Amino acid sequence: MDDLYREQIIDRYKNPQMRGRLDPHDYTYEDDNPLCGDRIRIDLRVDDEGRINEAAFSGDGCAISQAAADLLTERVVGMSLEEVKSYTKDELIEMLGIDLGPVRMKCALLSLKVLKAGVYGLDELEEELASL
Amino acid sequence: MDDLYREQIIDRYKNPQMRGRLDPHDYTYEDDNPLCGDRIRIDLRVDDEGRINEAAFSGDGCAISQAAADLLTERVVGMSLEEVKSYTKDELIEMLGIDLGPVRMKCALLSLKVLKAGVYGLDELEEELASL
Amino acid sequence: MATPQTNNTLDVGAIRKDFPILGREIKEGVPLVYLDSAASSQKPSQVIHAMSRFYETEYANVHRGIHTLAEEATAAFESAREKVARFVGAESPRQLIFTRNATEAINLVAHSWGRANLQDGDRVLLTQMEHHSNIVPWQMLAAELGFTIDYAPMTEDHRIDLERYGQMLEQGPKLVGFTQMSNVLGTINPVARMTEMAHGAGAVVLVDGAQSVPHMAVNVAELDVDFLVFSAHKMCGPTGIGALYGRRELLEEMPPFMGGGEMIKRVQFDSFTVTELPSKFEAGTPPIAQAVGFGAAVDYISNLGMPAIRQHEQEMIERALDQLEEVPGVRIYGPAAEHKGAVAAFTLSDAHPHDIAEILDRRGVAVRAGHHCAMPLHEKLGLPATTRASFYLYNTSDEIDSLIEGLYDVKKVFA
Amino acid sequence: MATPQTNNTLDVGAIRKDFPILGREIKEGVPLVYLDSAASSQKPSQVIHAMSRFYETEYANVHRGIHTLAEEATAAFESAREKVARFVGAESPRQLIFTRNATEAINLVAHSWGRANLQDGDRVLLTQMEHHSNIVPWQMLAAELGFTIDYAPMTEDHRIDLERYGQMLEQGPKLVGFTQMSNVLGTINPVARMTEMAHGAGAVVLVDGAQSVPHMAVNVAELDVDFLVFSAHKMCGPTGIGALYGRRELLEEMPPFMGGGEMIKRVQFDSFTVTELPSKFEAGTPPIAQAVGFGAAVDYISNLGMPAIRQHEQEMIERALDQLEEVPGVRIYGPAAEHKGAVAAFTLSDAHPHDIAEILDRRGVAVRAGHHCAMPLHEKLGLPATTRASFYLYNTSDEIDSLIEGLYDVKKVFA
Ligand SMILES: Cc1ncc(COP(=O)(O)O)c(C=O)c1O
Ligand SMILES: Cc1ncc(COP(=O)(O)O)c(C=O)c1O
Repeated sequence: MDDLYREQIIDRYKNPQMRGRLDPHDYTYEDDNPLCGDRIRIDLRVDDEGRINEAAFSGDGCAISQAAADLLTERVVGMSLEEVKSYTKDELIEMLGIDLGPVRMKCALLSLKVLKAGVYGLDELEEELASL
Repeated sequence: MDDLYREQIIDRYKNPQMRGRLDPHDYTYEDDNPLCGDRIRIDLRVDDEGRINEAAFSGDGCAISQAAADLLTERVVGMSLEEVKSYTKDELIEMLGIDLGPVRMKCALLSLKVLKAGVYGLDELEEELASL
Repeated sequence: MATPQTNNTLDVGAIRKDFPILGREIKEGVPLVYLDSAASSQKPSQVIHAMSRFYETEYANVHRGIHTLAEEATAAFESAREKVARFVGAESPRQLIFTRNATEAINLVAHSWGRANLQDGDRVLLTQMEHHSNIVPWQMLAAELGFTIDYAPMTEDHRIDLERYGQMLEQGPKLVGFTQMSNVLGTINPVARMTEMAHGAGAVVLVDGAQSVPHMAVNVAELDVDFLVFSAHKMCGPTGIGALYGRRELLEEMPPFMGGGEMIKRVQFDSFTVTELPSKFEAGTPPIAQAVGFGAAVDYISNLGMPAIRQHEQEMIERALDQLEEVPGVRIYGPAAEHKGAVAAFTLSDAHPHDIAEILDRRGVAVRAGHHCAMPLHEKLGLPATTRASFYLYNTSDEIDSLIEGLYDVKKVFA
Repeated sequence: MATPQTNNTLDVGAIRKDFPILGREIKEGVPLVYLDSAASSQKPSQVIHAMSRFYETEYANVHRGIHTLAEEATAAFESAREKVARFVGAESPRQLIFTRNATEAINLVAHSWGRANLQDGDRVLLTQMEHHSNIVPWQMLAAELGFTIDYAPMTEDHRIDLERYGQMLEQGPKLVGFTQMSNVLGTINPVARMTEMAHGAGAVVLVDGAQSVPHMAVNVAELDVDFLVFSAHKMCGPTGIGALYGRRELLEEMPPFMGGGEMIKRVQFDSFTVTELPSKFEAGTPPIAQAVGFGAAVDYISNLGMPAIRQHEQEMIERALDQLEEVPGVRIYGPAAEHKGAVAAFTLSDAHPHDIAEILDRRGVAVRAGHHCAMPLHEKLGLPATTRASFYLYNTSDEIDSLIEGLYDVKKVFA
């Protein structure tokens, strides 16, 4: 009925493909968006060549944040850590295919923030994270 | 040339009649108007019946504050302390015979504040002083 | 100037014309339905123009000037103070200190009264329904001074539990701080009663009036509170100004909060002397035009009449709760309508409050979603977030209908 | 919107039309001659209207809202922050904190940085020409923590004595605070030089830009200062808002100043976590409309060009000093015109400054009289008070003539 809530988002929110935890994992990170309480955790397993071969997310929050997390974790499987580092916020937004105001943007980008913080460690990319 | 600076005020400012100190004295008090730095001290001598028989002021400040102090100290000679207590700000303003905005009002009333504080002691008339 | 009233009920149609923004469309053909007044109210032209006119005709810095503009500006500023002081029943305008907002007013009390009166081993009693503004300043101070903070609990229907409150008072808190109206639950606390009990236990009482002062008659003398804080922006006034009312003796004894111009009597290289109330707590150039706007806001709502405003809001909240309850999946937080102000916080099945707010916005309906600066309360409710619709003197029952229709949109999306 | 400029000089005639109040008469037939901009400047329609328009079309509380108005208001608020940050050359808008005024900004640094970094035995170095706002916060803190405050002296011509300043730096002050322009003497201090020297001695540098930022190009990166404070109301902006610029690392490390909504990431009953810059230092609802006005003010003066403003003011002060010097009995304080801003403080024989200001007011000439919130400086000058005429981008040489004529009135009264 509405651009923002196009089918893909609602569908992913209701029927996530990647929800779960990986234990053990090679990388994990969790963060939240204190503005709304959205919370995302992402776990990754990486093969010997530094390629992600398994990914999962858990957490709760609005449709946008959860659907974005689901789509993103699906997307990164098969990517190298280097590729994850260079994955941009514009790419994520394009994948979501919806128009977002600044507040909902934070919901959409939370999973990317968590993913990058997990892969880089927090300190390294303070500036990049701050802009997410 | 101007209502505020009618002759009496300028004349009193330039040629005060009551300027000086009384030593010893029965009552003395000094205060200032921190907004402008006007400072007034008033000394009183009182006879056996509680009547002021000598008064003097010292200090410095604008024409209004100094002329008002000069006129007021002159006025109180011969008054009983009770009469001083009931002397009102309207009486002082009438004596000055000029029109005053709120800021200059504080200059005009400084001497009355000092006089009353000297006679009552400060605590007793906090409210009355506060409104001066 | 102001809208005339009949029969002590609001002429909402006329009132709405005073608020330019209420004529606005969110997008073409979609008029604004503003149900977010608990976050901040809209402003009538009377208030907006009072400030513009002030800047255009009599602006100058206040207090220290002798020239005509400075005297006029000072008179306008101080007359605004008198209006606001009178509005809450303060004995004297000297007891009414202008701050940036309610939050700063609480911080002022914490820094000044708190630092001088609280120490390790002491207790401060708050409630579980406080806004962060009445929690964090005390937590910051407690971390420094080492006192303990307790939170009086709520009953099942989200009102203050007076029995437990009474028991907690027996522990002898030095300060009791509570909101007169919860910004989430809408709960109106029995301030006079709670204050009497707290005074009986020897505590100083601070009341957060941010949500009550805009919506009902509040009188510090009748309530006998020691401190009351509120913000202009929630009561038809501008941003950038709030107020602290304080009991005279307390304010007199308290050390200053911030230092600078205006709050001193004298400064030397090695020391300074503090000036009198209220300037003692107003360092630097105050929010002058905002005070003028605050005064105009108080005029505006006083003219409508606080009882009429309260009555209108009670009608609104009763109707809103009735209609909300009929929407399947809606769960409302807070007590029954007669115990609350015009604030309805709710959840709707498993739709996230953010999604609800976003979908409502497509219809022009503006509500808040989140923790509403009351995270501990939400933790207590076991919820990360709620959706909150709040009403004020300009809201209509048609707007409640729009809200309800919007909730059916939400249900469709998440069907 | 804004007045177009040619040749980097101000078209003062056109500018004056932007300021409604400048068309005002003080009483019939007596136009306002506003020479009190150092206390507070007047506001152009562009700024007044930006705020009215904001209230009329896109007002809401900021940051936490999802609805359209809240997003628009947040965007307007944050874009204002960007403008103000860029105006003083801050690297990032996150380093620009909105406060009530310059005074609060200094108090913020004192409370937050000061309490965390200063202790008994430490030194803080100020100068003899500071405004109370940059003295009292430090005296208050010193009384609590026990550090020592020193005041760098002036040369005979009322400039900072760099030699003595250098010597005092050898005592190892932890913080050096000084004004970029004295609000009494007009002295413009060599900030870059003084900062370099202070950094060489290991001190953190706070610059009071209340009088400089409105009148000349100020760039924190070029000057390399650690903190810069200023107020909107002195630079064509509204009352109720000021700014603190801070070096990133310092702001990051500093504990919060006030607690409440907006400045937290999370609150629980027993503790809270602070959020990121700049919100960390902005507790409660910020001065939202005032930020919009501040942004519009920065647009207005940037569009005129800070070099053009400075040049106009230099012409004004040169002329004013020349004409003042010719009035028998006038004594001017402060350095020669090339070292100062457009501020002329003077005395006239034994006429008291208050009387001077009052008599000038009869002609519509608005000046300040008193200690101008710089009592220690006046003590140093051996004067209880001075009369101060100050100029801004809208003043004309005719207005200087009115001032001078007014001084001859004064001489007549006190002849
Ligand atoms: C040099 C200086 N510093 C600080 C201030 C304080 O500014 P505000 O009153 O806006 O806080 C002023 C203005 O009075 C000033 O001239
Ligand atoms: C109950 C309550 N207290 C305090 C506040 C803080 O008000 P302000 O942000 O104006 O300081 C609010 C508003 O958000 C509130 O609802």
